[in-house]
Amino acid sequence: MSGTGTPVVEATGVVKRYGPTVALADGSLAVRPGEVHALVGRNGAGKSTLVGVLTGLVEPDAGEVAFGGEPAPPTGDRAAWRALVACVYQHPSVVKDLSVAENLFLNRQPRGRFGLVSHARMRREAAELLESWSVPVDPGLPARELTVEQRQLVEIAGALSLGARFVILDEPTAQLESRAVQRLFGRVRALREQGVTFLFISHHLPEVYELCERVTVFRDARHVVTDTVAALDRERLVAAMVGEARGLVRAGADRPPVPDDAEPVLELTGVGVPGVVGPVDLVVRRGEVVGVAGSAAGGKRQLAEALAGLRPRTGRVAVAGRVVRPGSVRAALDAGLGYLPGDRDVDGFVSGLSVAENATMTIAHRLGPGQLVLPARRDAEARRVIAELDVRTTGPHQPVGELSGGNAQKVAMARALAGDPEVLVLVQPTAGVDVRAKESLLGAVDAQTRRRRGALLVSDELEDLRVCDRVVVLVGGRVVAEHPRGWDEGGLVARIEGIGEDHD
Amino acid sequence: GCSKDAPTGTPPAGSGPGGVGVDLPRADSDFWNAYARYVPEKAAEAGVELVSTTNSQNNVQTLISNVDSMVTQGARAIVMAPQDTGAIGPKLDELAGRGIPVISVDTRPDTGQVYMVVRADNRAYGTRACEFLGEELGGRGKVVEFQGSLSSVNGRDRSEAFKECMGTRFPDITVFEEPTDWEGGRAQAALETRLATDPDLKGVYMQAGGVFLDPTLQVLKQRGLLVPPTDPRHIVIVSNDGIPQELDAIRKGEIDATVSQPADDYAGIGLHWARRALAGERPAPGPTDHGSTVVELPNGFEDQLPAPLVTRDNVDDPALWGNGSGS
Amino acid sequence: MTSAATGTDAPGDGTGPPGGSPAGRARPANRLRLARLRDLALVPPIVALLVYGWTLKPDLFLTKAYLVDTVLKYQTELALVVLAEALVLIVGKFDLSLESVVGIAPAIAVFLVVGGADLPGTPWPTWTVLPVALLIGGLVGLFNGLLIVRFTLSAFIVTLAVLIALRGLQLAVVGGATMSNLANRVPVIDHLGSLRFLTLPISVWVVVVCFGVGIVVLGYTRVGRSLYAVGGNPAAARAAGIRVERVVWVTLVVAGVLAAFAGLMLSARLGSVAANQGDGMIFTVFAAAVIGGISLDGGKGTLFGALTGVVLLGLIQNVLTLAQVRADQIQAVNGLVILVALVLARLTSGKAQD
Amino acid sequence: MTSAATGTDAPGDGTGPPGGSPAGRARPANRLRLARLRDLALVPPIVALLVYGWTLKPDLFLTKAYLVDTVLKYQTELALVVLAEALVLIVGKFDLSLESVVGIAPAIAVFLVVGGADLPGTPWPTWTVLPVALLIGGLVGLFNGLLIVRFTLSAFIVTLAVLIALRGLQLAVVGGATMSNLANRVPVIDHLGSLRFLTLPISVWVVVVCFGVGIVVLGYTRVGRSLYAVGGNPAAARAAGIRVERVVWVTLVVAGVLAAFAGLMLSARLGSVAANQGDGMIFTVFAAAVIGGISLDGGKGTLFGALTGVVLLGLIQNVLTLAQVRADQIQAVNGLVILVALVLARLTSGKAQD
Ligand SMILES: Nc1ncnc2c1ncn2[C@@H]1O[C@H](COP(=O)(O)OP(=O)(O)OP(=O)(O)O)[C@@H](O)[C@H]1O
Ligand SMILES: Nc1ncnc2c1ncn2[C@@H]1O[C@H](COP(=O)(O)OP(=O)(O)OP(=O)(O)O)[C@@H](O)[C@H]1O
Ligand SMILES: [Mg+2]
Ligand SMILES: [Mg+2]
Repeated sequence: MSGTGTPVVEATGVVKRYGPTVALADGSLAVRPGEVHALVGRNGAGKSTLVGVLTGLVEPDAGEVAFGGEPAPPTGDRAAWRALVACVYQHPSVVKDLSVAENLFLNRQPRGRFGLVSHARMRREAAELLESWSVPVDPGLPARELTVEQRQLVEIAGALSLGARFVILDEPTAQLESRAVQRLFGRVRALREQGVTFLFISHHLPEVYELCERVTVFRDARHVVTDTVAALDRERLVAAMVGEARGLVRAGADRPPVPDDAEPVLELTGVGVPGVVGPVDLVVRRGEVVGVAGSAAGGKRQLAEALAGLRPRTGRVAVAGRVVRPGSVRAALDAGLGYLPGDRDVDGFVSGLSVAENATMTIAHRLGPGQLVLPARRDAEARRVIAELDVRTTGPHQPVGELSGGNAQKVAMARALAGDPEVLVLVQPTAGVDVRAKESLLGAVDAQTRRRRGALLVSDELEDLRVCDRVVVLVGGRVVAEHPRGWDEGGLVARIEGIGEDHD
Repeated sequence: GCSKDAPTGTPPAGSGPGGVGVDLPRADSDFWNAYARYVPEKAAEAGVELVSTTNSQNNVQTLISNVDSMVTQGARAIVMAPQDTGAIGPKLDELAGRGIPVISVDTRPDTGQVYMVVRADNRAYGTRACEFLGEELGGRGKVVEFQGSLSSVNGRDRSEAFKECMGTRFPDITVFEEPTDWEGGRAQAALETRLATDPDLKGVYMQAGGVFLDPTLQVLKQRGLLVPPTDPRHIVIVSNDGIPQELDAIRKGEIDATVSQPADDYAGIGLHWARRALAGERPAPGPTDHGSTVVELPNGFEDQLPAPLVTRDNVDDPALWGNGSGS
Repeated sequence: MTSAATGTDAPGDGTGPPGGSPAGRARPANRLRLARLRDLALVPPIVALLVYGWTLKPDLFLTKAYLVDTVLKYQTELALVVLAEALVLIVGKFDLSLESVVGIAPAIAVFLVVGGADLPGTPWPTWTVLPVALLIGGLVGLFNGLLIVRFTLSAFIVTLAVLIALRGLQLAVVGGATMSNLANRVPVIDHLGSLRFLTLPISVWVVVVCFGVGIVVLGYTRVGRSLYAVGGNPAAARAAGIRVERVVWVTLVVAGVLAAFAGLMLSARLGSVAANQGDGMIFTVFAAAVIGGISLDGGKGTLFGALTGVVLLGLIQNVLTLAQVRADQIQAVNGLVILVALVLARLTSGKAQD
Repeated sequence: MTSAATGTDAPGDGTGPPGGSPAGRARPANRLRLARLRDLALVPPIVALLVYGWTLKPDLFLTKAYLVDTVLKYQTELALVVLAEALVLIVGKFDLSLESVVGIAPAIAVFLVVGGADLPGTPWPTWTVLPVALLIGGLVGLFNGLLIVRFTLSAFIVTLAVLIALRGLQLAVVGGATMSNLANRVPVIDHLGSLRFLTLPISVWVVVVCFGVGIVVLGYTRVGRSLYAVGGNPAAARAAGIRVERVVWVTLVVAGVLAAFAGLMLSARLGSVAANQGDGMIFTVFAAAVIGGISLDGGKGTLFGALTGVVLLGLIQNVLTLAQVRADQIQAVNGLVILVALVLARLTSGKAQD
């Protein structure tokens, strides 16, 4: 159904440097009218930079952008850009203290009498817009109170409501659960029927095959190939992204079975999070990865946060037999619990501090005698994890804020692993992470848990859950099902969506 | 519709002589604190009723609203010490229009009707300090002057008079003017710099003893310059205020002189005029019963108090307020 | 006004899809109450002060004449500068130099009019006082904007340096001597200082009008709303097509103009321009704005809240004077009362202040 | 120290759309150089001032005696308060009350020693001056921490209110009368004010030691690094097991103690405690810290940078005095020089200051 003829947007030879960094060396892309075009590439390949160029926020050092054959508007003319292209950016771009309604209509608030902004009308229109998107959010809420999912849906709804005929979605699905993803895809398809063109960026290759007609691959800041998805099977697509023919190893495919007599390393007895979860009983044994699935309202994330000591909880938690005092991160860490937060932009790292510093933040006490932290030791430790997790960085001294999303995620993972924990609690470990990085992250989880450790892996992504030895499903704060390794996708999804009372 | 601002608050009622409201200009200096202590004492002596005592903390806006508040509380005469002599004018005229006499202590308002100004001339302070220094130094040498805040009238008067006197009478004396904003620390740094660049410095005029005395002595002590007047390295120091610490320092020979600013007289004579004003008397130019002279101003009268120069010779004079029991 | 400014007002009817998640759908009524509460957080302490003042002077305190002429009239210039600072804070910046504008703008404008300057054409006609003062305020804002927006320097330090420089300049202009007796020499100043309209002083009307306009603009125009967006998340604002730099720049200029107007009003009330006019005012300005709910992080707070902050501080001063608190204790008590007001506001609104 | 600095020169804008954030795949050598540059940004203006001072007094200016006794000695208290404020700013908070601690801590401690108090046991032995002053500083920090950490009130406004209250308290304690002639009455004060060690005044040594310890602690210890983490992203710091509240609280207490020490040194130098000791100092403190590269947003800057800020301001003052700039112009020139230094620092480091 994708048309041919003049591309909706065409970028040729776009170059963008940031100081010594070349973010884009040769960014070229042509999107045909009416298609959904995928843009893939490893973390840091320059995708988001190109998005910046295509939306007029980044001025390229060289190269051209044309919309429908016409040269792009001047950088200053935001109105013209916004009429041409709508975008959901990779990083959250809501104003947290403004209401959802106002975020949806930022700088284009509906006006009423005397040309003044009509808040009533704005709320009404926002409610209609949100309803048409089935986003169950009160338009009067301040945006800071939204969950990640809600926030993203609001951003998507807002961007699409601008009426542009060309829409860019930069990793819209990275943090969405599967039903939300399906809703999004349904919406995209419907708009495509109406002739809207999409550029879709994702590290979820199955999504690319599901939704898109054509795909462009970037590697090392350059355009590598553009072709139809049919012509580029998964192997070749990955090879194009990674730059070598080696196929991907499926992490965890050959995990040995957990012996029945393996010692429990994490025991939950009657654990509850007031108002959200509980009571939950669960045991993770040494050498075992237990997945936790469930919808956003199921409480899986809150459970993980409570285990990490970030939320108050009830019940008994023991790590390797030692009872952990609730409500204290330090106690959890000291007991041997490594934690990877679910939203790296919030509490995953300190963006101004270096990779080394972030990666070793939980083990600062081991980096020197007494209270001292020896930079040499810290850097050595950091170099080790950079190599181990394949973090793409200039070195241990680069601030994490400068890393691409996926690489920042690896740093957060390094922090979780740093204390040599008995058990890992990981929330959405591969959100926004490229295919190779996902392999290395999941590979790390797999490798780290083969012998002594256990892991609790909280995720919406089936691919992540594949690594697990068993998966429990949390609905309404309770464990409703348990699937041993080799679960069948349909069954698990049915359970997650489950039983009609899934939402709230 | 529009109207011109009218006096507000209750007009003075005619019952009895009524009380006096006193506004203190600031609470952070030794001199004004001594003054504050003298006020109730002298009020009792003069037999006037104190309606209220407020403090305007060196802020003319606070002063104005304090005055409003005191009038509301029944003050029939006001004693104030407006540190901003320009800004108080309109308020004075308003008070005069309502028949409330104002005694201005220490400063002479630029405009606005006053019943009486009670002050020792700040220009005279500067001139006296200059004369003393000039004579002690024999008309030549280098002198540092610690000026107060440039936005303070009194400081400015002292600076101008000092400069004028030095320029006309002792042209061979070099004066380094150091603005200090009444901060001891800045005076110290300035003095230290001058002692380094001009080791032959012979004299210091500090415009406020309360602020500059200790810091100056500290520097001199550390540099070994705190020597008796007989020593050729001695630096002649003239201070201003007449607080007890200065008198002590004079006795010890650490400084040479100070111009005594009479805190007790400011309070006593200020309230004296307040009583006369309440009694309905009109002042007249000429000598007074307390050894001073009243002169007529365009906007009122001024009682010019003497400002004695205190040196080693008269430092033990019991008439000096700094030797009194008040502090 | 309240709901508009906080943006957290919710519709009373259930327009959302059926079965929305409870997390997202806090009950509208509650939310509404909370938003209003935050704006009205200072009302209880204000009422308490009014009652206390009334017990001190039952016959007098609660009369219009007293409240207007001894409380409000003295807060008008502060209110205007707080308005200016609130705008700057909401847009996510900082302006310390406003206190120096309060001094320098009327100083130069009056200087040009009453003579002493060597400039061609001086002394200028007296009517120029108003436009020249406002122009100077605007120019200072423009200069701040140049350094903050163009050179991307820290607003705090830029305006601190400008503050120091302008204070110095003012000393040089006024020459240490207060320019006085202006009411008789400059009619504009006389009018501004003493005219009344419907029994209220002009300056009170100026504040009412400025805050009224400010509340409408901030709450109900796109430009006004964009201040919140820029202060809250400049990147998102830019992506939404808001010209972030321009908004910041214009806000700084408007703030300068407002501060200049405040300075002129102050000079009019005092009938003079002192060498230290405005000196030390900025602490009070920040105290009023922040107590009134304006966040230093940008993007938060309402002008109405800021106004309650001004009224609260004014009342505290007045009541402490009335209560004859000793001069050397009045400041300590003042600070304590501010702390208590703060804790009260915190308890009432039930939210962390930031 | 380099590594400390490297960790802190991020653009700090990780959340905007991609266009908003600068990137780095920079070579390590470059990064290192950049980090150093940022720390050394004030060296060119400092050198310029030294050269200018030397041209004014070629025989004198660059001698050790001159630099130590007329420049550095007068910056020691400022330096200590800047150190305190830098710690607070790095941990992401704000402390205005430090300037009042500079006054109140020595005021109370001296008051208890030289008598006048009605407390049992007074006058206390003179050696108590030092511990009591430091204790008072710590208590003020503790109280600030209570309101900021426990009640989650805004640090700016809490410390502003505490500042006002303490200034008032100081007036009440000192009673307006300067406590004077201390050098002869309190040996501790005399020693602090006049002893020398290896030809340098004790106060200079105190600053050297405090900064030395501070640089080591901030750069190379767990606690020190956690200050940056807490200031940079408290949520992430908490998730990494750092006790955020405790770190903030301890920092506030340490800052109070440092400010109290600075106050005692100031009293020692002046030989007295004035009723307004410390008054107005906080502006200079912030100017020095921010010019020196400490960010008001938290998590950024080094103590070495802050120290260069102090030295720069001290040199400006001194050189202006030497150059005999006219009294009414000295302030204006001062502000201008600060602005120029700022722009220079900006150009040298090549990055937006924030
Ligand atoms: N504002 C910036 N300043 C400096 N470097 C930048 C900036 N933005 C991007 N870069 C650099 O440009 C390169 C490309 O970044 P870009 O964001 O386009 O990658 P990406 O393909 O979107 O990666 P990911 O999949 O991780 O989101 C990266 O190396 C990044 O470090
Ligand atoms: N502020 C910055 N400063 C320096 N480099 C940056 C900055 N932001 C991003 N980069 C670089 O740009 C590259 C891409 O960053 P970006 O976050 O856009 O990646 P992305 O394509 O969205 O990746 P992911 O899929 O991991 O989220 C990274 O290599 C990163 O190092
Ligand atoms: Mg990207
Ligand atoms: Mg990404």
